[in-house]
Amino acid sequence: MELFINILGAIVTFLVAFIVGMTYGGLNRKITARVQNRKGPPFYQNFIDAFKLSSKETAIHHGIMHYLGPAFLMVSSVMTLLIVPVFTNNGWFPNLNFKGDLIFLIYIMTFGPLGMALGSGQTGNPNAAIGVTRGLSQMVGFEIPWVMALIALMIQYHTTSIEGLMEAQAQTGTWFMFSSPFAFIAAILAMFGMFRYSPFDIVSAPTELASGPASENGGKYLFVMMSSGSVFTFAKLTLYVDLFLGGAANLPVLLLKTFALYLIPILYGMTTPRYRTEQAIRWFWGWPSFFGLLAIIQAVIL
Amino acid sequence: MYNDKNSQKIVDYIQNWTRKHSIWVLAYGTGCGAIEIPPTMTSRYDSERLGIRGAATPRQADVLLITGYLTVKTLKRVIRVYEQMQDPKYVIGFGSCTINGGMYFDSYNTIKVLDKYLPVDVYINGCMPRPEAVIQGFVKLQKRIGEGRATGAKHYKENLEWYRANQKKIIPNWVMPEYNW
Amino acid sequence: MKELKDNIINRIKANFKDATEKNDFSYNRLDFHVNKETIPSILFYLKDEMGFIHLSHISCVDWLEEGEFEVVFIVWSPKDKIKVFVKTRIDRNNPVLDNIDMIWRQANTYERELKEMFGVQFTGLVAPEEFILEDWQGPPPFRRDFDTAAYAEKTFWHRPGREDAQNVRETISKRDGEEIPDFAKKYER
Amino acid sequence: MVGTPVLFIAIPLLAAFLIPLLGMIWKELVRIVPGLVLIYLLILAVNLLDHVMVHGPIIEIIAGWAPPIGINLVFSAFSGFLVTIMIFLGLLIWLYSYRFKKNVGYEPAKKYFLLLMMLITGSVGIVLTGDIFNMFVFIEITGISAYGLTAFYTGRDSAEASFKYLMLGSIASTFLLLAIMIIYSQLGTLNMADIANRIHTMNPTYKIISLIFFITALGIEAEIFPLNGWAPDAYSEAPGPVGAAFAGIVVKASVYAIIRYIFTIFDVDGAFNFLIIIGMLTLIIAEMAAIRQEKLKRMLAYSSIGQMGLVLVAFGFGTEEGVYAALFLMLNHAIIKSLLFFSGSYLVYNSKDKLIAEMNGLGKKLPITSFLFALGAFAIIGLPPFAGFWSKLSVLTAAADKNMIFIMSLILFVSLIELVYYLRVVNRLYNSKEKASSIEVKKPTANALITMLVLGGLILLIGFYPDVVTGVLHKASAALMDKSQYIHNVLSINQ
Amino acid sequence: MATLYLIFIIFLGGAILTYYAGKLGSVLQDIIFLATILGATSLFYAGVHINDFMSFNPGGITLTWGINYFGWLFSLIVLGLGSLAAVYSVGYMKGKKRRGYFYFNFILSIMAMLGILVSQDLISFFIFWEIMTWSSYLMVIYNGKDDQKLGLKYFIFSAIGAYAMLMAIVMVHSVTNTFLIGNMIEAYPQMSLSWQIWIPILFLTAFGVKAAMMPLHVWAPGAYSSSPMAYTSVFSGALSKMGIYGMVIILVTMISHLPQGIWFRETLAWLGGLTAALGTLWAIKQDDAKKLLAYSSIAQLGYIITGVAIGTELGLLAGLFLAVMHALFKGTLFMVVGAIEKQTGTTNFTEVTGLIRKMPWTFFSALLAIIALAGIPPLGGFVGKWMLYEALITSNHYLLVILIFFASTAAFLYCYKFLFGFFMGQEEKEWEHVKEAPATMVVPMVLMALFMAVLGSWPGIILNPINNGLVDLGFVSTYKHLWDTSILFNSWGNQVVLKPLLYSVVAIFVFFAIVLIWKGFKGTRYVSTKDISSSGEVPGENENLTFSLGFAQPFLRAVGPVMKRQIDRYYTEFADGLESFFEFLRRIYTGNGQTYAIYVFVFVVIVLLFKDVLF
Repeated sequence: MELFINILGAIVTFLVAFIVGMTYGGLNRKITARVQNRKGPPFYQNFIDAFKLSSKETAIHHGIMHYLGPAFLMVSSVMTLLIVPVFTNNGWFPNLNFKGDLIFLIYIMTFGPLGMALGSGQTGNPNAAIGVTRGLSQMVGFEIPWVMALIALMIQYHTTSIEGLMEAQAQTGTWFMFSSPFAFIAAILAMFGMFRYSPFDIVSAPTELASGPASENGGKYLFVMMSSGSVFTFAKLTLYVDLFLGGAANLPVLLLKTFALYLIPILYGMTTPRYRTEQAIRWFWGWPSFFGLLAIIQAVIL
Repeated sequence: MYNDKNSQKIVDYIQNWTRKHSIWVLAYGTGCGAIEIPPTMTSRYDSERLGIRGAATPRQADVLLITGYLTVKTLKRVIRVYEQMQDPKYVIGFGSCTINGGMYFDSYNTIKVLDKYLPVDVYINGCMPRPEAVIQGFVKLQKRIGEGRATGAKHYKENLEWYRANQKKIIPNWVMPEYNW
Repeated sequence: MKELKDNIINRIKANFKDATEKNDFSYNRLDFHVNKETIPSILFYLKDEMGFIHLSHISCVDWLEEGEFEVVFIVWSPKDKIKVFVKTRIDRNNPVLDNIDMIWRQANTYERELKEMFGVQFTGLVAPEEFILEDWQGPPPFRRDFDTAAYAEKTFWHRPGREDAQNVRETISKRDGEEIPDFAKKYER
Repeated sequence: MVGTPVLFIAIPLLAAFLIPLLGMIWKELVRIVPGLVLIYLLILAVNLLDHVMVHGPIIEIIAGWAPPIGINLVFSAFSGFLVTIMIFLGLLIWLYSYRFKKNVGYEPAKKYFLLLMMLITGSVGIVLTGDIFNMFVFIEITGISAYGLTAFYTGRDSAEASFKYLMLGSIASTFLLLAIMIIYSQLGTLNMADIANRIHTMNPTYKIISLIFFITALGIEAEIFPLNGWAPDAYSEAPGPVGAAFAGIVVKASVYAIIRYIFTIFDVDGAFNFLIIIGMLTLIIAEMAAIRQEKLKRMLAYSSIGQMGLVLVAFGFGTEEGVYAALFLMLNHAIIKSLLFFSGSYLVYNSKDKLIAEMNGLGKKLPITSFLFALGAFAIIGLPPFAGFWSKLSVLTAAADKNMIFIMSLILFVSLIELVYYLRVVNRLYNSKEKASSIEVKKPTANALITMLVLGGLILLIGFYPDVVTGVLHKASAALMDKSQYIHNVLSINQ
Repeated sequence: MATLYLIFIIFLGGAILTYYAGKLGSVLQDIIFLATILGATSLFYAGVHINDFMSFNPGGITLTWGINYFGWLFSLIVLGLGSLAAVYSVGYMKGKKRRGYFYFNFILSIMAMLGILVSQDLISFFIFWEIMTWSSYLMVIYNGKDDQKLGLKYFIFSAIGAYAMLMAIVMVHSVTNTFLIGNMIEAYPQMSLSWQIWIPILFLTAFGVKAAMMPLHVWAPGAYSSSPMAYTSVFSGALSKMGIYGMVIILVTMISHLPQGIWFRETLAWLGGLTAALGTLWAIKQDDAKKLLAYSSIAQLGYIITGVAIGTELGLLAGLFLAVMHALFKGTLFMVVGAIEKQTGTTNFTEVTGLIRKMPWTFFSALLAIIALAGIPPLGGFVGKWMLYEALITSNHYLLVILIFFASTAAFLYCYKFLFGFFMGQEEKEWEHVKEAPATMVVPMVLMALFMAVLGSWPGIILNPINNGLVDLGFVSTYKHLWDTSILFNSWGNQVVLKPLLYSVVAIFVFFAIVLIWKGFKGTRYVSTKDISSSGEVPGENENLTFSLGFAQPFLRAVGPVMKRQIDRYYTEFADGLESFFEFLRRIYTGNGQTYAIYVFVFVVIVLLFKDVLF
């Protein structure tokens, strides 16, 4: 029975994440349009796109890995969602969050992109492989400040589990955003790379690489990738909220906090032109890593 | 339930509605027409408000937008791109060159009538058509999609031999992979 | 500039007996007319000895009436800021010329274009594939005796409704009452 | 008892002089006789050694005069062990060069076997004798036959090498004679035991000067740096088996002489440290010189010099473990270096200019020879489970027991150099990228092959089961260390 | 206990028999080879009891043989991987030259490694160590070509290590007067401080060479890539672990008693971290699969060294678990490369592409091995990585953990390059004829791949023996009972419950795979890799659409300054300098007799002058 409830909770979480993620994507497009002095698409445009893609026919595939690539991607995002506690009191969605910890999370987050990369690789499209290597290179870049921030939190509160960190946050009463500001800054800067919005979108540069890893994926493949991306967005934002913004007790607060966080990379991206890969990597190893280092020093001192 | 006619209608309606409001355009920028696409997409005319956005590869695209004259050499590529697109797919001919050759009416290597070679759903005339006209063309296409009348691809599939004969007439050295989508 | 030009003219004429110069164009342009056998040596000389290290273009003019092609090599000296047109006439029925892409690699491109568009044969030209005209089976289309309208009529579909535009000059003259100039009448198709 | 030690000197000497005469009877006798003699001597040596192990040393008095007046031969566990090695090696060299005649003709072969027998006589005499002047005589015999053997190929280079050897050898004789004169003038005796008994009464200055002269003189023969200028040339110009004879017989005898002087006769403690110093110098310089050699035989010569340096270092520790290690090293050196010289001379034979660089791909043409060379190289580097490992281990153990960390690390560093140059050759042998060679392959003859296989087998045997020799070595080293017992044994013979 | 003798006799006899059986027939050779390895393996596990020792005295030295729990753990790697690689070798060597040579050295290597594990005294340890060295050296020069002197380099570095070890051994002997390892460990605390420091340094040098630790690793890329792949899987998988084996013994039994041991640990841990990072960077740069895997091995050994060096229980467990995992996945990967080399004749990424449909089983094992290598859940590699990170974090190595993290993230690049280079990308016409490798090669790979998958959720299978081994070494295990389950713990009390996670991953994957397959499976058909959206262009026969050259170039540009200079070059320059110095010294021997005579007199004069000092 408990298992059944768990599974049910997982499904509900997934649906919520899907809807919220899709909406955020639409809002992103809307906000971008408004910033560019356009009317922009409606906020539900992403839903339309997704359903259209799902109803598009798919007549060809390039082999088994290409076929299953999006499934790998989905595993990664759904697992991330399952491990991140959605609400602080755990009442609604009792997921798997007590079964994993941050290191597991970091690794499961890379599972999907790599599986997808194999799928793209099998298509034989050189653009796909080039995009993948760019993405992986960029990942090496942003993982450094991201891990630094996480480690700073871990060593300060002597736990590697997300729950443990959230409890510590609840006990101190201060959000880590304020008590560990450097870690927060480093993590946020790393998040720019994680979302691959504007300055770091060379991975799928549409005009240069023909959308990179996804260049051979249309129809249902793209639909699954898109949903996975939405779920992943939500999961990552929730993780940030849990770690730095004191978590959220109910859905409105969660939405508020996640959306506030979501605005940061979007707004940064709108004002910044695209970096080349090595520029992006060096950017991440510059100030973000410096803040990460400060965070670790702060954690060691405290 | 799937075979139920009414529900099929509803499904079709929803599908057509989403297709109508989400048009991903693969702009095949031949000739001078390509210059009209940026203003159509960007702030002033903002086609994205209608759900029209660019797609990078034929696999993801819904609409093949042919912006201007097509030489024989380019036609070969365009046919290839069109056949790589996934159903449902539409073609928009753009500018008078695609309609009757335009100013290239007596050119030795430019096709004059696009719809003999590809199933054009909507023509936008003008030399060049301004972005307003382009958007109107898109709206027209949306309307046809919504009504389920944009069946160019189906027509192409059904009359493949005729199209193929026309194509092969001017492309004697036909080395392309056979029809696939 | 004049001294420079004179110097060039003198040196060229001293070395190539068949070269005739023409020097009434813009201030930095010089024309030489040579026999077709002299082309590689004069270009080589210009490149190596005179500093004309840049090949701007190779062009061709179809002198239909005289039964000749005039092939024009345009070279440019960045040091002296002078461009030299080296012209030669070849028989229209047997348009053969020496290949010069060992002097300038980029000449290969121009020669391929001339080969496709005018049918000028360059001996020893290595061209891996068609350059612009894929699967072209008709006569070289830039020759003036090639009737492009007739070819298009024969090859492509035409949408009816633009018969009035069949001959632009006639239409214009009919509409505006202007007379067709003589040079245009001369080549009436 | 089967025989007496004097036979070791008498029989080969006799054989040496009889060889030309026998040759007149039947030409084949020239090469058969030495073999028979050596086989007999080997049986004798092994028997005597077996006897000595149990019953203590045999002292043989020559011409009826008892020591200290007369000349005596001492066949102790130590000297007997060395004699056995030498005879065994002599036998192998004979076997290896049995078909020599075929290549060089009758006359040279006759000379060769004659000189070889004399060489063995002299060397065995050096080891066995108990009298320093007698030792001088034997050293001269050895030297003269060695000069002859060096010049064997009668070319310009070999003559030059031989002349160098001769020159330094005569300097050595002079110094040796001087040293003997000093001793005799001071103590009035030439018997080793007697000298050892009375050496403490000698004037220290004279004592040390005579010791220095001894070391200089014998050092020339024992290839001590910087006295070993003759060695590389002589080794590389002499025939392959002669190189083995130098390394295995002559030098061993000379080292024996040095050790006898330092351990038994003189009571100078500083001499041990001096041994270590010059031994290390010899080792290091020789190995460094070896690494850049282009000719295989020269390389082997330098390697041989280095090994002797290591032997001296091991002796210089002055402890029983040190002596044990040194003896083990000498044994291994005799076996392994002979194998290297034997197989190496076939490799050289198959390369046009005797250069290492020309030996590419010989491993395929001469599989067994190359394999044995590689085996020898691995063994001399000290790789387990081959023979060389145990001696290297015992040297290092002896050094560690004396807390000589620096010496240990130097030895190991030098071993590394040794490894580099040996492996370069082995690598080349098995490198299939061969240059076009016009020389047709000369396969080793059956007797040479048997010789090399015996040596290879010995290397493996000692490597896998060192117990075959360790007992003898322990006895021998104990015999050397026990100075008073030696004196007592010799001097009490007339009672 | 005579079983051990029997095992070694089987090995030796088998080696020699196999060498000569080639003349009678290759099948017989294969049978003898397999019978030797498999027979000895089964005999070892059937007849040898743990902690049962025997002694004998050759050459007056007491030698003791027997196996303890720690050695038994490594025997799993050696014999397990050895047996599988032996089965693989039969397929790999089919139709190749010098099979006898290969089998002989293969058996000797396995024997030597087993010998190292059963040696309880330093002499037999050293002997087996050296047998292992030269048998692997002979494998490195198996091709008969050593133009770049890779074998020589390997041997010289091994010799440096071996001599360092020999020195340490005799130093120990001069204190204890025996060669027994147990006595050494007992006597260690009583030694003088300088010896307490020097002996571990010397030992760690020896083990560091075999474990390809940072400044001593330069032999590894060449040696790993030039020996036959069937052997390299053992070479990299098992033989390098002997270095780890020795290192753990030294670290646990010696350095933990040393007050200054913290410096050892830190230095080693950082060296391991640097090894991991730089090895990874160089691996990314390689275009040849063998070289890539060789550098990757170096990097992975770096993780292992870091894990065992930090010395907490979690660290040791992580290091040893990673060691087992490394044996598994690197063994598999080298086998994969061997299979590809066998089927296509090349291992260069720029030449071979698109083999996934030709060699599906090889791809399957490569995929699992790469996932394990990258440390991605739910395979076994993740367990090791997790424990390593947690160990580093809980033992306050904050910067080190970031270095390790950097290395393992950058490793994704070469992981992807490996899979993409061989199996993905364009299916070239040149490789149309390629078939799947024979069963003897595929079965070992797939078995190992599946075992890795099992270890991902039930790591207790390996963690328990590791714990037993550590207890046997005298390590105080604090939470032994917990390793029986599939839950990972760190010392802060955090945990990862593996089984539910595995089930979730599998369930989600299967669900979405079904969704993808069900939705429009009917209409979907396979199209070739030439049929891609290349701007409408139809790729011709000879058109190269393969992306394999300059892979990950942007990343390499970003880290460019680090990789400007290879450590090799320093060694080469040092050696060249040394040689020219020797060349200079060699001139002492001028070849002039007069000079030599002068030397003699100078010698006499000098000695006479300094006779009071010298004597």
